[in-house]
Amino acid sequence: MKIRTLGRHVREGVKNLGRNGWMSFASISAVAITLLILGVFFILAMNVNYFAQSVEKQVEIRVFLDVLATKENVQQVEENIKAIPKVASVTFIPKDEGLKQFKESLGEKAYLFEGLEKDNPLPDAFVVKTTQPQDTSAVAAQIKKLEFVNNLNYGEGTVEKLFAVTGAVRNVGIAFIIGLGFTAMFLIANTIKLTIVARRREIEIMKLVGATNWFIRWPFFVEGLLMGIAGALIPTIMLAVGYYYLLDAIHSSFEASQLFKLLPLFPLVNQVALALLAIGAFIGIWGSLVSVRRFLRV
Amino acid sequence: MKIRTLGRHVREGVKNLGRNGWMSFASISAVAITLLILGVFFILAMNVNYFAQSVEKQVEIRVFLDVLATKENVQQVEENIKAIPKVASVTFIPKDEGLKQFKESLGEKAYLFEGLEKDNPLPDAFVVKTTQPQDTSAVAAQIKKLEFVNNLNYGEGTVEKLFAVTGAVRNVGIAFIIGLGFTAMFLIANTIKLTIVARRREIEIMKLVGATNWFIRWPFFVEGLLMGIAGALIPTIMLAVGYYYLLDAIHSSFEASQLFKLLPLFPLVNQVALALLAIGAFIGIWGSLVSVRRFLRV
Amino acid sequence: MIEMFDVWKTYPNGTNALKGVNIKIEKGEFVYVVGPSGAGKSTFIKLMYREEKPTKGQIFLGGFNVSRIKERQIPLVRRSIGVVFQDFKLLPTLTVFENVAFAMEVIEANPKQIKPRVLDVLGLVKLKHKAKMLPSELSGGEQQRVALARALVNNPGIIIADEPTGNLDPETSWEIMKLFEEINQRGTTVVMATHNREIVNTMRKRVVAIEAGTIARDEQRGEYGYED
Amino acid sequence: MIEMFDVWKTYPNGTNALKGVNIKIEKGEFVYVVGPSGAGKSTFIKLMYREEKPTKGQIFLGGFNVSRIKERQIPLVRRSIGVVFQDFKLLPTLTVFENVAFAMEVIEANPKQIKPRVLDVLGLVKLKHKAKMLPSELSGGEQQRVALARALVNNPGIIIADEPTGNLDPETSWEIMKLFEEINQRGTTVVMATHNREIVNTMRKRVVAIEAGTIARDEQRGEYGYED
Ligand SMILES: Nc1ncnc2c1ncn2[C@@H]1O[C@H](COP(=O)(O)OP(=O)(O)OP(=O)(O)O)[C@@H](O)[C@H]1O
Ligand SMILES: Nc1ncnc2c1ncn2[C@@H]1O[C@H](COP(=O)(O)OP(=O)(O)OP(=O)(O)O)[C@@H](O)[C@H]1O
Ligand SMILES: [Mg+2]
Ligand SMILES: [Mg+2]
Repeated sequence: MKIRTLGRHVREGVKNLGRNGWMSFASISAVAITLLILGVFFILAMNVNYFAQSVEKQVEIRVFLDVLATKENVQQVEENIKAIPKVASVTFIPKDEGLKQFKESLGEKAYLFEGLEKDNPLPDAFVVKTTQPQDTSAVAAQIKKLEFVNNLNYGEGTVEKLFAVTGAVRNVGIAFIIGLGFTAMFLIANTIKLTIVARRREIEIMKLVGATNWFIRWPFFVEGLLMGIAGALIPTIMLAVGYYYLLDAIHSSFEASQLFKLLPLFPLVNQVALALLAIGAFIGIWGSLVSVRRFLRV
Repeated sequence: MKIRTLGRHVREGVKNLGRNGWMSFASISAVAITLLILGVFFILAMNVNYFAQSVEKQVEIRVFLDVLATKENVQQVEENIKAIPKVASVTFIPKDEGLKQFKESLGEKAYLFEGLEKDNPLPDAFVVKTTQPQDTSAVAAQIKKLEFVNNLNYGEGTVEKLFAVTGAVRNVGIAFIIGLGFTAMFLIANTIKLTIVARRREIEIMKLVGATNWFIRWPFFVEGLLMGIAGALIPTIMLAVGYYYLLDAIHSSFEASQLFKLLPLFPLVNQVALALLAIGAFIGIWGSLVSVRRFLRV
Repeated sequence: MIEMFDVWKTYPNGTNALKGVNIKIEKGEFVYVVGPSGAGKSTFIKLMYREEKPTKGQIFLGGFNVSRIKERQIPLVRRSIGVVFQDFKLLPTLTVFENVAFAMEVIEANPKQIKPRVLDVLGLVKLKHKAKMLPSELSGGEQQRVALARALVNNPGIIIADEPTGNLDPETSWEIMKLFEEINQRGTTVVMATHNREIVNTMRKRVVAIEAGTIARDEQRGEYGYED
Repeated sequence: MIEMFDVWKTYPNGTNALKGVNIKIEKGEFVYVVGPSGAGKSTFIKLMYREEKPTKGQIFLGGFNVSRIKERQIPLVRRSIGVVFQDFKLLPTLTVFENVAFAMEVIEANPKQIKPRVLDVLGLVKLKHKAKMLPSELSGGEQQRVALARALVNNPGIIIADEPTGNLDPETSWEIMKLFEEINQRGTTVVMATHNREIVNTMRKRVVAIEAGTIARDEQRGEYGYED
């Protein structure tokens, strides 16, 4: 193919969008709507994942020390804990601080334990965080073996449940996004096919006039690419603007901003834009080429 | 129109599905895929709502009585509480039972309060449930005013947050379902339009041969209806079978069945079937009629 | 039967296809419409069955004022006319039989009468053996004859044919012309655009010559004219 | 130039369109293909540019064995032929100019030469003034002339025309025929299916008569035949 022919194909692809105006419009809007749905769920899934992560990050191990442990012993324990792989941070909680925190956690019921300060039953403690929340129980088992560690608490049972739930939510989310991605692809390819079937006669005529398969394919390729990109740009812009205003609305209300911690605009919007444009362009091209092929056997 | 002509139109509509075989197939599968997505999210939303409800149902008011209250006083308080509108149930918790429950709620930390049984600091209490979880704080305020009620606890602050979250989740779910419903409608109508645009020449010819608008519309009406119904039946069956196996899988694993409490197969499947068939049939008809209209002006 | 008063037709793209046409065609007449390519013959014909609307002027056909008619009444006009279109206009997904039967279904004819009548007419155009084929499986001339059969099937009072022999060999053309003559003898008005000099000069009828959008000649028992 | 050896064509629906055709057409010949409607003329022609594949037999055209050719080479065969299709086959979304230019773009002609050449050819068929219109805005005869212009534009070595004057008035038909004659005189092979007795009998050339799928007659400087 000569270079100038490539130019002709690009021009022709662009013109065809106009020549089949109504069809192009129908196709592009179908692509846009489909990708909009995909984008919304992509953003939703990313935020659910973010939320699950932030919940998981709250998991910590509370290590209660022997009441008889001396200052040196305590330091020794701290170093021992730090030496365990996958431990991210170790914070010392003196027993007075521990009681305060405990009463805070009881909320209104705290008054029931008013007199406890005089004879604090709590020992000194460490709060340990792991690099990966999922490592918690493994690390806890190792800490338990250390000297001067009397007891520890990381919500055994509850934490495993939590990870089961967040893991399941994540898997369901991924399954949904993949499923949606495929159905979106199917719907887009299907729409493009329908517009091309309506032009089967034209493809046949072109072949009868002596056009090679590639000569026919190229403008459809360009057309499909443009439809895909146009159909992806619309929802990308809508999602970016919509998400911006959503964040804005949430941040402007103190209550809502406490309840819903959402991902910031960037890089989320970039990721969405990339995903949608890639899918749009790919399916636009693929859909046209595959459908054209059916009618090239003339 | 004569009755026998109606028969002709129905026959013709059915035949047209075959005559435009490939197009019908493309249309029906697009309808099916779109409604499948809608159905999946419908089921998801119903289950999320169900989960939110079950969490909300756990909200209860714990009413602590004055330590000095006599048996008669206690009975009096119970009757007074029962007299408050929107109270669903009142359960008496003697102080020993109360301490047991409290220690259970502490889990591993319970050992810190070993000696407490000897000198139980807890008073007798009532657990009050309201008919609507959202009424909790209003009811609580009324109970607080009663005689011999020393204090009460229903997670003030937390409960309001919970309702804000479940409310938000519910609203987002409804918004999603409505949004998805409309986009599904748009996509289906769009696909049907594309198949009909490909037949615009035929519609023009029919008009030139002397057919009235309704004579042309009827077979399209039947065709649209059949496409819509066929396109709705496929996802309905897929969802029913899929959900059945999902429930089965969850019930067969003890862990999963503890974590995920899903709605039973019925009446959920019936609701989904009804919704999808209604949408499919309605949009099938509407999509064809609207698209045909564009080409009737000949 | 058919009357036009100062009829003008300008297409949306600006082409002036007809410029002030006046004509009166009586019931039972047989009229050839002749003229060079692009003169306006098809436009003249399309105005009668309201495929096109005149830009100016009045057209009467049967009892209808075709130029002022209500949308709802257009099908009634079209049913009173049998049209053979220049480009056939067969329904591509229907068989030959179904295409012809369609014209009868449109007027809600008794279903029992449809089958024998359609086969009858297909016999007249010698296509009974192709009844079950699709238009795409026919030769050009065969398609043209199906279009003719469809125009005849309802025994309309007026037959309008746009070059009904353009794709036919002379022998078949003559058979078709004899068919037209026969139908005309039974009282049907026939308006036929044609380029076939042989037919026009042999089977003498009224000749309306259209040139550049105006009626240049209108003769009873006329000739094709335009000798080279 | 074109040779067929025992060529049979049975369509998928069972129609036997050609039954053992043998023919040899030399370079620079002018051949009329005549015969009744449905005889197999279009099929005969479609086999040459490979719109249809023969069921049996060999076809040679230029240097190609058209009946055994590879998929990839079909465009090459078609480019060496200019075809006027019986149903025109114009691209509906392209203007007259673009339709004709398309045939030149296909062979990747120099873009600078396309415009003057297309306007030239449109001039030959007297349609320069309709260059910017869509096929749907043309009369039947005008569409046919666009199809002709497209077939001529690349100066192919062979012109195959399926009833190129079917929708044209006698005068325009004669102009077109003179064009064919001229092109033929310059060495182009012309194969033309036609129903036009006047033309065949006046402009005497080789006549191949096809009847019911076989060559019934093959005469140099022949007549149309089939007197009625
Ligand atoms: N739909 C249309 N839009 C614009 N112009 C048109 C349209 N149809 C026809 N014309 C133009 O109107 C003029 C008359 O066309 P018409 O089809 O009536 O010619 P005709 O006499 O039937 O020719 P032919 O013998 O070639 O069929 C021509 O110049 C043609 O180009
Ligand atoms: N695609 C097809 N499928 C099946 N049968 C066909 C097809 N095309 C043509 N035929 C049949 O083959 C026979 C020859 O057709 P062909 O088109 O070659 O005739 P023709 O000589 O060109 O006739 P005409 O003068 O009417 O154009 C006819 O009986 C026709 O019905
Ligand atoms: Mg015409
Ligand atoms: Mg033919």
